[in-house]
Amino acid sequence: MDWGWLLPEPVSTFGSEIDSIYYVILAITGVIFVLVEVALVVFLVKYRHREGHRAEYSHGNTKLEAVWTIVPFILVMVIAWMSMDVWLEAKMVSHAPGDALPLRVTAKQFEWNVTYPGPDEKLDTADDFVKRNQLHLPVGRAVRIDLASEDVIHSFFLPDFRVKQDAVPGMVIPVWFEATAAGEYTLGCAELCGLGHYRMRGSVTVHESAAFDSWVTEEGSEPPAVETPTPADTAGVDLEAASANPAAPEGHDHSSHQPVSEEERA
Amino acid sequence: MSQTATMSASRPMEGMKVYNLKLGMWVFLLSEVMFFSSLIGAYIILRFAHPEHWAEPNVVLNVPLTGFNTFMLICSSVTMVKAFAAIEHGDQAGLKKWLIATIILGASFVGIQVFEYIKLSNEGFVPVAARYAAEGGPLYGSTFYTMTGFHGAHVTIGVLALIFTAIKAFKGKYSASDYGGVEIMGLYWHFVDLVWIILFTIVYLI
Amino acid sequence: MADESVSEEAVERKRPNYYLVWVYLLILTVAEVVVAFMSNLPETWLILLLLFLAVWKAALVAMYYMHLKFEPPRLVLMVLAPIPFAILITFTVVVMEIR
Amino acid sequence: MSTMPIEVGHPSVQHWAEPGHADDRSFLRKYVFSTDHKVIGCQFLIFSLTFLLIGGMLAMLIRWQLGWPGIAIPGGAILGEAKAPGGIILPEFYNSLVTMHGTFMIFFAIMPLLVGVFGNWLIPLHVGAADMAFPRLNMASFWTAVPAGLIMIASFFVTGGAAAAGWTGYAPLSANPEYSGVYMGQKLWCVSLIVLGFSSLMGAVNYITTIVNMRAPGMKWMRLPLPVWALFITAILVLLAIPVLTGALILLLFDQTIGTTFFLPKDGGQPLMWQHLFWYFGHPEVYILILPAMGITSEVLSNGSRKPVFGYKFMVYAIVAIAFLGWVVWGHHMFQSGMNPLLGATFMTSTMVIAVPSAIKVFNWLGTIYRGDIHFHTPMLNALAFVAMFVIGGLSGVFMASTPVDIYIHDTYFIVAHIHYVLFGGSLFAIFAGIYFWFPKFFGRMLNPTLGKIHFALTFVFYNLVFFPMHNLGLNGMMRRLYDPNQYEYLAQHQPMNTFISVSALLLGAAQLIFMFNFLWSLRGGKKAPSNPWNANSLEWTLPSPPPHGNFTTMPTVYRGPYEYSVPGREEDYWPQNEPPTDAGRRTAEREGVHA
Ligand code: HEA
Ligand code: HEA
Ligand code: CUA
Ligand SMILES: [Cu+2]
Repeated sequence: MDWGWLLPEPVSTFGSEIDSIYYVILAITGVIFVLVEVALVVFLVKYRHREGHRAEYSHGNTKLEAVWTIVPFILVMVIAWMSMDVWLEAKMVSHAPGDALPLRVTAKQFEWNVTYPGPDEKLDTADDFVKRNQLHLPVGRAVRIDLASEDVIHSFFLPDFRVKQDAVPGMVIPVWFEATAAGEYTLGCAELCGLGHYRMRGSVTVHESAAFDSWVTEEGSEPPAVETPTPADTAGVDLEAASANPAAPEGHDHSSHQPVSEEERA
Repeated sequence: MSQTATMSASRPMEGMKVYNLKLGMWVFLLSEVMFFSSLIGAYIILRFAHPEHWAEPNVVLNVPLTGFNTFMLICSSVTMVKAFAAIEHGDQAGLKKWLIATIILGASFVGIQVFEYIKLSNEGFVPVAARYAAEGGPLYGSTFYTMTGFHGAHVTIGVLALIFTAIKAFKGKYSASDYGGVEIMGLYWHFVDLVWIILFTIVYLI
Repeated sequence: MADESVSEEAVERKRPNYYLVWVYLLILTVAEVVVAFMSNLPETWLILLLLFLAVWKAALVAMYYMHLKFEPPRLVLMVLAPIPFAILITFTVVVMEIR
Repeated sequence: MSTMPIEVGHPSVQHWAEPGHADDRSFLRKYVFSTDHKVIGCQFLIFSLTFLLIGGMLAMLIRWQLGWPGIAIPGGAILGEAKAPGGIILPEFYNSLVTMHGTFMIFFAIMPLLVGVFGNWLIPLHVGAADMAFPRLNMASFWTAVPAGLIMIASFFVTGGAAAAGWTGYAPLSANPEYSGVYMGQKLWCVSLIVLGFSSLMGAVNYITTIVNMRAPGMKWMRLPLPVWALFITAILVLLAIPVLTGALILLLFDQTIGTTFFLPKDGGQPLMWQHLFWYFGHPEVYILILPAMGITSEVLSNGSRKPVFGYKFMVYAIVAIAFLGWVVWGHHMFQSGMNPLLGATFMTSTMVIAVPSAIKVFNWLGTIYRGDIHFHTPMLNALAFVAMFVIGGLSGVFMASTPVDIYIHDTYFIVAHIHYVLFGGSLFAIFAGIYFWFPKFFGRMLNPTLGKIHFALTFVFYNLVFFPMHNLGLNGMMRRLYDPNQYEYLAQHQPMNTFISVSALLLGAAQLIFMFNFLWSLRGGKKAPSNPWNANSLEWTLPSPPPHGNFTTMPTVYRGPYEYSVPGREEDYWPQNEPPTDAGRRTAEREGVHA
């Protein structure tokens, strides 16, 4: 069982900055927490009722009030001030490098459709191709994602990259980040979006840049733009869904008007 | 905060310096302000986001008709306040007269609004997106009916309350020393008028 | 805050000329319609002007028909207090639009 | 005796019960359709404890699914095929469970407990009034809440099940049944909350009028017991926040029923508009859920440590500050919603500032027990737990207030931990404190102190075992409202922790049975309560337990603040607010500069 308060290893450029703020806050609040709770316990023991002992008659102390108004104020302002830059860097695409790779991610119950620009690195051109629940990225190069949703609100969550952004129907929200380490990671949905919310997840593969280019060329070359999920994918989903819940099919029936859940079951 | 000051205190604290009923009504009206604000807020958000859904004033909506309706509601405010002025000086006859007048004016406001609704919906101006057929877009219809509808509901409730007040008036329940019922009725009624003044402007004229 | 020396008996309350207020309201209403249709102001100014007229009318009703003008100041204060919140929620649009 | 010295127009008379006047109301008038604020308070108590119980049971189901995913609940088959075939919870039912758990707990348990119960019990007695300003409105308020509750419960039994879009009911999921598979349930959810809104509104109007206009002679604002101050500010929040929710719910209801598109992007609707309207209400709401709890805590801490509340004035200012700052922070729930990042930054700053008045309160509580003469009676224990736990919940709030950190922990179990540290560790502990403290006054019997202490100890321990690890789960990236974490490899490894939490949760739930037993048994079997079991100062303790209909036989006069404990020169360590100062008393008072 993991009682740790450390965050998992970050693998994006601003990931570590976010974490450092987290650790600062952890330190500040940790100290405050200990001080308050210790004081509480000490007082309880020290001033517990004893015969003949009488409480001090006091209505307060304005100096103290001033102190514990100002000190916390300064502390929180420091926290806010530190957070500001990192926040804007992480959320404003204007901070994304110019050469960022454009992608389009469209969420729908209960899947992530990723549109890749293909070799020409331009979206909405002939060589674009779409993959379902698979996000492939080059390492060391920023990606700029146009995030959209077809039905309800989903949330594009990449834990290891410290990226989270709701995908809102009717809006196209820009998201950017830069992977710093090749490997396999997870893409999850963090906003309740219906009965399949819990299994609306995809895989993230960060390639070395050369490997990524070759992956793009080979994927781009094969005809069917919208490709059917790889066996691994669906198998994964169904087995686990089933194991989690044998009765799922019946259960899902009355909501089978949902194109996606049919597809999931197919 | 000296001892003696409090020792001499034999009466309740002053509070708001107005009697409970009136204070209560005012407090209630404040929450009504927030309710209509939320609807108006939604309206403004949607209109800013999709101006193309709205038609020019007086193209879909019939401003002259509603203008006349506004006129009647304002008149009903005068009659209401006259009813209050009457009982404030113990004039029972005046109270009854002016209450009846207010009821008639209020009722006809509702009547005209119903007529307007029927007319508009026949012209395809409906709250339902799927069946919206008039100029502009569905948001125009749905916001219009929501806002005017809830105001209309308030007027209707007001008329019923007025009838109730009138009955009490005819039973001679009010007097120069006990006119609270009439006064808070008035407060509610004027508030409804006030809301309409705002709605008329932003829904019909802007 | 509360001072104890307030007399029991009713304070005789001043009343406005209700008909005069009525006339005011009608004039303003007509003015609104005229402005809305017969003026060629730029849109924003038109809207601002109309809103101003509307608020003016509302204020008249509140002050004279609802007698706020003659109520104890503390009641007036209480009534005005939530207006900022009302404006805040009414103009969440600002919140939503600047992006 | 008129409470309206200034103005004629309406003789709003308070009826002071004449001495020895026999209460000749029929049973129905006395206990069912009573207009007596004390009875209505008790009705609200039964009402909301029932919903607390239901909400707790739903929580147990949630925990079962998370602790043992896909394992049949023993005897769970009774839930029916559509919800849990063979006792195995379905995803759609899980979503309903979470939604209804949140809804019940927030709207039908904690809110009525704090506002409905303590508002009714305490306000008239604390300000020295015969009853509420509008007793009949008060009765209506309760009898409007009941149908709301019944509608909400009924929604479990309609086809498609209960609402499943989270207690925040985010559109479009909540707006279009096609998306959620919930048809009637979501509509009933809206209707029920709209109806409940009216109930709260009537309450608020009553509270504000009563507190402003009906304070007994000498009960100056700065002599009001802190629970009354808290309830006053809370009532203002209710008054101004609830109508916004009502407005939003009505628009949502139209989207669901007649086919408008306020929140549906096709035909121009704005999904984010729901979030703005909801949270504009929602954040004041969470302070509605904590301020009265803070008031109760101050009262009990001061009594338990036989010491005046430290910095009374600042406590009051802090309450006001929290309430009013609460209006300008709603965006902190929407940092990741696609709202303009620059706004996020603004909302972060305003949110951070709220830590300051909260700090004032926490430190003043510490100041109150400092150099006190602390008696660990059951109410005191729970009040102390409030302080200890609220600090944790509050501090975790600061993590989320920091926008970059929130990117990672938003919609994870870190939030769930926060929710429960402030709402259970905060509000609920204070509520327990309040119930243990005032139960004797209103039921005329003491709750059993031994059972009380056992209940406290078990609750405190298991509560922390349940909710503290949720921080860690959140930091490992476990999302909220997740039917089966094992879907994610990186979460599957934390299953042992989830199972551990679930075991603790079941024990926590079981521990509540002690309270339930103590409560129900003491109603008849508890030992008779004296009029002032805790040697407290405020006016209600000068009356017999339970106080007669009409409370005071003559209007009381108040000479001092409610927290004059351990005043030097008095043999008792308490000083009732309405006890006329003896000459000796007054002399010492002047010498010691007592703020009488
Ligand atoms: C009783 C209810 C209650 C209370 C009192 C609070 C109090 C606070 N809450 Fe909480 N909150 C909720 C109930 C509550 N909250 C709920 C239910 C949700 C989830 C809604 C949902 O379902 O999505 C939520 C969610 C929530 C979010 C959104 C998280 C997300 O979804 O991403 C945020 C973000 O800022 C937040 C912040 C805060 C802050 C800063 C406070 C502050 O008021 C806390 C202030 C207190 C302290 C800071 C501790 C005491 C102070 C000191 C010891 C002094 C020293 C401290 C410092 C110097 C830092 N809360
Ligand atoms: C005050 C509010 C409150 C309280 C007390 C609780 C109590 C509990 N809650 Fe929670 N919870 C919320 C408010 C609350 N909750 C909210 C707002 C959410 C978010 C919902 C959403 O995401 O939409 C949430 C979500 C939530 C989740 C997250 C679900 C998810 O995201 O997937 C979980 C998971 O473990 C959980 C568990 C529990 C548990 C185990 C308890 C236990 O403490 C329960 C223990 C049992 C009781 C407290 C009942 C005791 C009964 C009595 C004492 C009455 C006695 C009766 C008489 C005397 C007649 N709750
Ligand atoms: Cu998509 Cu949750
Ligand atoms: Cu909040």
